[in-house]
Amino acid sequence: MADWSGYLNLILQGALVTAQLTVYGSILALAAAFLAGLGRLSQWRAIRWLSTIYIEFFRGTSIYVQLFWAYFVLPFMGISLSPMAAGIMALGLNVGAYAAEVVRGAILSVPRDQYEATTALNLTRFQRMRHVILPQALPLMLPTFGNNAIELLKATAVVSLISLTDMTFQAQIVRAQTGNTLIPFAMILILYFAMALIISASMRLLERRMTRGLDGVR
Amino acid sequence: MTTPIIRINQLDKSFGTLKVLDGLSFDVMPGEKLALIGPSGSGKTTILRILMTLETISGGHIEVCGEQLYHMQKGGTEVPANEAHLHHMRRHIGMVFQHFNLFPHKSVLDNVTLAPMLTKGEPKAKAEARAMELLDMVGLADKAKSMPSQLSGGQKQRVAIARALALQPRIMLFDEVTSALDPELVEEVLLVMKRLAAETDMTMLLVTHEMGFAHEFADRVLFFDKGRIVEQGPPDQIFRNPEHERTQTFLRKIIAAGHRV
Amino acid sequence: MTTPIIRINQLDKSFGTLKVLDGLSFDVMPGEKLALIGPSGSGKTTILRILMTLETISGGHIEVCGEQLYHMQKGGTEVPANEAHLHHMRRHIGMVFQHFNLFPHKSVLDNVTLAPMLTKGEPKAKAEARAMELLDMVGLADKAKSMPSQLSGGQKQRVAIARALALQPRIMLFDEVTSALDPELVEEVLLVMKRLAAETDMTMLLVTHEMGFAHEFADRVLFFDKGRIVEQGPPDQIFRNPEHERTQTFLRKIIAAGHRV
Amino acid sequence: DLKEQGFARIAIANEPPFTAVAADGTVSGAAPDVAREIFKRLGVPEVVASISEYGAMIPGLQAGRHDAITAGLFMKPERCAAVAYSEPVLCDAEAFLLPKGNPKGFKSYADIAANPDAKIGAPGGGTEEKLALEAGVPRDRVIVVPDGQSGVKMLQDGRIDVYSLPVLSISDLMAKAADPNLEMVAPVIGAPVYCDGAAFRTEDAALRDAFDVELAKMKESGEFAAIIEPYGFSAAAAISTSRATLCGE
Amino acid sequence: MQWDWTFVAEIMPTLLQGLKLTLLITLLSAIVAAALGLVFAIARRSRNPLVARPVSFVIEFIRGTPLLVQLYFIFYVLPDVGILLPPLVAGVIGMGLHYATYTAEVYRAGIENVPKGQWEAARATNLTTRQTWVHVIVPQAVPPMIPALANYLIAMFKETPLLSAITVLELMNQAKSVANSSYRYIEPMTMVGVFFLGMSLVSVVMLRWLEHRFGRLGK
Ligand SMILES: Nc1ncnc2c1ncn2[C@@H]1O[C@H](COP(=O)(O)OP(=O)(O)OP(=O)(O)O)[C@@H](O)[C@H]1O
Ligand SMILES: Nc1ncnc2c1ncn2[C@@H]1O[C@H](COP(=O)(O)OP(=O)(O)OP(=O)(O)O)[C@@H](O)[C@H]1O
Ligand SMILES: [Mg+2]
Ligand SMILES: [Mg+2]
Repeated sequence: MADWSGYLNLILQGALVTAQLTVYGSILALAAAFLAGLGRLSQWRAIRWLSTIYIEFFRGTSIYVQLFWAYFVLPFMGISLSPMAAGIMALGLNVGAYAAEVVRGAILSVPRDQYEATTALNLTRFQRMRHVILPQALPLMLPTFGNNAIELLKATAVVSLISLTDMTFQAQIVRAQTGNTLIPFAMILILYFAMALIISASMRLLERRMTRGLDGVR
Repeated sequence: MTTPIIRINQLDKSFGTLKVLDGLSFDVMPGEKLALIGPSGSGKTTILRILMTLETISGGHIEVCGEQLYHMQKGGTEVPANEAHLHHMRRHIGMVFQHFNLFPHKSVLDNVTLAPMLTKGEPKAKAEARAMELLDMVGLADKAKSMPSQLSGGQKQRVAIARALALQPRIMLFDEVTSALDPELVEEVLLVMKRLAAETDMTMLLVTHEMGFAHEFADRVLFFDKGRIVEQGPPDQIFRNPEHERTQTFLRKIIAAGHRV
Repeated sequence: MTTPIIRINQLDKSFGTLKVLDGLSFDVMPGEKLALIGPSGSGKTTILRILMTLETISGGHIEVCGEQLYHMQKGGTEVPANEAHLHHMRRHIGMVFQHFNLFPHKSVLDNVTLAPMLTKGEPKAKAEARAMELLDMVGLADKAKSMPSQLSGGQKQRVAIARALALQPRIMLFDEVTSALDPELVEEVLLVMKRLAAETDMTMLLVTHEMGFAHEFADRVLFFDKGRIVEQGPPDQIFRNPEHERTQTFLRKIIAAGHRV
Repeated sequence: DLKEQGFARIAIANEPPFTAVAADGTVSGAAPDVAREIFKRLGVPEVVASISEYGAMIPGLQAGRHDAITAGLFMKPERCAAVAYSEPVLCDAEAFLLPKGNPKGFKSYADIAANPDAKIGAPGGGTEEKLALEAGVPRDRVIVVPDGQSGVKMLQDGRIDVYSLPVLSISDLMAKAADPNLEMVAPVIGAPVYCDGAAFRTEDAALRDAFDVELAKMKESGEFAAIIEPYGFSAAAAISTSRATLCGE
Repeated sequence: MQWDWTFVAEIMPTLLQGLKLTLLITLLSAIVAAALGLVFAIARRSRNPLVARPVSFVIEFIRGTPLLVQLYFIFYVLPDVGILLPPLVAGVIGMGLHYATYTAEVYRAGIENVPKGQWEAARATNLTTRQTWVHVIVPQAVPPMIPALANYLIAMFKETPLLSAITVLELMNQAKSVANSSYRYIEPMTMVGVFFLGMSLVSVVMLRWLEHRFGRLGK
């Protein structure tokens, strides 16, 4: 019979890769989201356009196609990324494009009243953003950011298609080596779910900390 | 004779095709307390918002403290004011809103000190000392550390007044500052405003539906309808002896609805 | 002697740890017009909502039209009412809300006919004929085809009254039905309610901050504070000669805020 | 430059016994073992194997993702044009995996084409897919199966009637499935015996030539047979043919 | 490697074939997701904890795990318990179920956006729970959410490539198959990207129209 402890260990190694992809991808996504989200609200048209093009391109094409491009086509342009880097880039930029809209939406949903109050108090645009709007918009973004991070986690399963040894890929190998389908797939389902729970729990924690004493904002 | 602190001259304002202010002209003297009354939609809020530069204007001129508000000189010709000019002019003006618009993520004290520290670069200690004085004046010194969500409506509105005063504007605008409050809480805000009116020589413009308060508070009452001034004069004249028919019906309805004038 | 149509006995209501109604007891006679007044947070709305079964109760008993409201008999013992029992009891009661709560996706006429058609299975023609009568009574027959969004606040509230009447309840509850209206629009709604009070023998419970109106409208006034009845009696007594100190301060503040009593 | 790098990146498939991944994650199997040994002799101490789909191997090689493919990617004239093959390494015939007793009597790809209800499963971009299509099986009856286990499962579930892979792959799958209701038909009639070779970028012909030299030495010394025969492959088959024949040069 | 236009022309019919299948699957999955999502949303609000709890858990579990793995499960594991679904059906069920957990959230937002006063008015006019849902809540909750729902339609379209794992020859799989037999990746993959981008540009126009027609999300 197959050496199950060894194979399960293999899946755990894959889980580590999945976790790495999720963490680094999320960091890239967060940076991209704030750049592009604030960019779309910029007073300079060129920046608005650039942000819009980035967002629409990455939301418009499938994460799938983006991965294949990053992995198979970019090398022809002289950019050869390691599978890990290609995976992080495609996942981060893809999810970042969605999260950019979250940033923009949260900023726009701070009531107009608050903008008017800052005008009446004669704050500059930058002061308004820094001291009044962002502190109120951030707690609004967090729940959706949590969802975005879970989306990213799930999308990492797709990188098995560019032969990055993540959890799903390892499960496929274990399946090929042992001939058993149920055990490896059930195991990774549980692992994915556990990771998703960790993400949403930490987001809730963060949200609670940020909105402390802020009940009744809306 | 002193010169007016606000001069409004042939002011037009349209929203799309809707003409909200129509060739409006009036002056306000330094220290004057003005009440703006009139039916819903007559443009009272719009005038205050224009003075606070929260809107743009469609035509006409406004002069505040001797300078154009929405225009400036550039190479000898008059051009629309840019953000820097508006920023410069807004020093003179403060506003209190119907829904308070406090910053919900900042404590009461921080609400009051934020603008002086950011716009005037006041050191924290000085801004806080002054804020405490103001909070004391509105009777809320003990709430300095509270968050706005922990206050009642009347308390929030008093904080909003303190916040606007912290910048020491020469002109204060009040837009229906009590109409979002429970009736029992109205009094505490009106008390603060009466004291303010009596103790300072600030110029004040007040929009209200509280006719009794307008009567006590104002030196002069302007009655608006459809973006124009229908009638103006001292409160006794407007409330006891309105000349114009529109003013008479308006006051009659308000009284029928249970308000004292 | 007739029996009360509503009997409230030792009613308790808490939200979490906050005790909102505290051993409250009072009866209402058929046809009686009752005004509930008192400071904000004293529990006036909560009573109406409990009578409308929009809340649950924490203790005590309520009897409406001779039957228990929140309890029923099952196998000889008293058990909490189930949804079917509540549905059965709600036939007797109608409520008009502060913010109208019209169904925005239905025309004025459909707002009024929806419940009779669904809950009583009335045929469309009959329900519409009756709805038109009611709309005529509130002066809005010409608006039957309008959508709620096309109406003014006063008109919306009158539709809401017609909608509640369409089910022909024996008891009507009104919760601050004018406080969300522009002062100019208050009168039209009060007029409708005065006619209603005069023309029908419906039992009415009214929560209001319009002391002048409460005075004219009510047979009896209950003054609430902190979930208890502090004082009750005919309007002349309560408004002109309040016994209790809490009532006196409350009325003084309301008057100071510019309201007529 | 591979020497400087210290390792060679090879593409392998997830298909025992061409490749095997042990429980501790180490890659073995006939193809990687041969490649590892030869690269060592060429002064490249290590190989880094990455598992890839068959269809993605040649594009990956061309995109510089791999330095060589050692995966049981059989030599065929079109492929020979796209990459530079070494001399043959692993040879195998084609086989069918089908239900016990071969109820529909499939012996060749043409038999499948002739039965209008029959569905054949094959790996995407693999030789078997091509053979089936060439034998006249319509596209919608050639099911692209992602991997061997999926193929066995689909056959067991009756989604396909026959699953085609090289003989050794099928026997490995059968051993793991341990399902008495399955049977292998091998070799498939009319299907040629194929051999793979290590595949290099066409620009890297020099590397390929060096690889060939070492491969020939190993074949002669018997070390070659010692590596591949435990996996079930025949060294004689590889030695008896040549690239020139297989590529139709 | 050079871009080859004649090759593009040659593979176009195959790719269009795949596109057709992709659109069909998207549409069918969308119908499943839209209907099932509403059921989820309402069931989750049920006052009966024996309904609400398990439904919540199922929703959370499906949302927290990758569609790819779920598809493997439906296609390769379910037959062991006697449920054998054709690839297309398995794909539609997998995608529909997965996205129903998203549309359930959208519906939930829509339902929560219906002011509390509407529930109370329905009670005050003595409507039953069912009548309240049918005549008052759903008609107000769903239309404002149509743009958000349409967004998921587009997302679904972009996730169809996953179905290659369960042998559905949709657009991406067709492109890979073309690439496999010709050893050219750039043209088919780029064309797939162009198709996706084209569809998403079309859908941006469609969304603008929907937003204009039904109002913005949550407003
Ligand atoms: N941003 C806007 N866009 C379009 N129309 C507007 C806008 N702001 C105000 N209006 C319209 O301008 C008119 C005047 O509004 P304004 O708020 O000044 O009236 P008001 O006198 O303050 O009334 P109220 O007593 O109800 O506050 C109204 O008809 C109003 O609908
Ligand atoms: N759903 C709820 N959850 C928690 N507390 C509540 C809830 N509804 C009401 N309360 C509290 O119950 C108390 C009584 O509220 P109620 O609305 O009955 O007062 P009211 O007399 O109608 O006041 P108002 O004049 O402001 O309408 C208040 O302190 C209120 O904060
Ligand atoms: Mg106004
Ligand atoms: Mg109330």
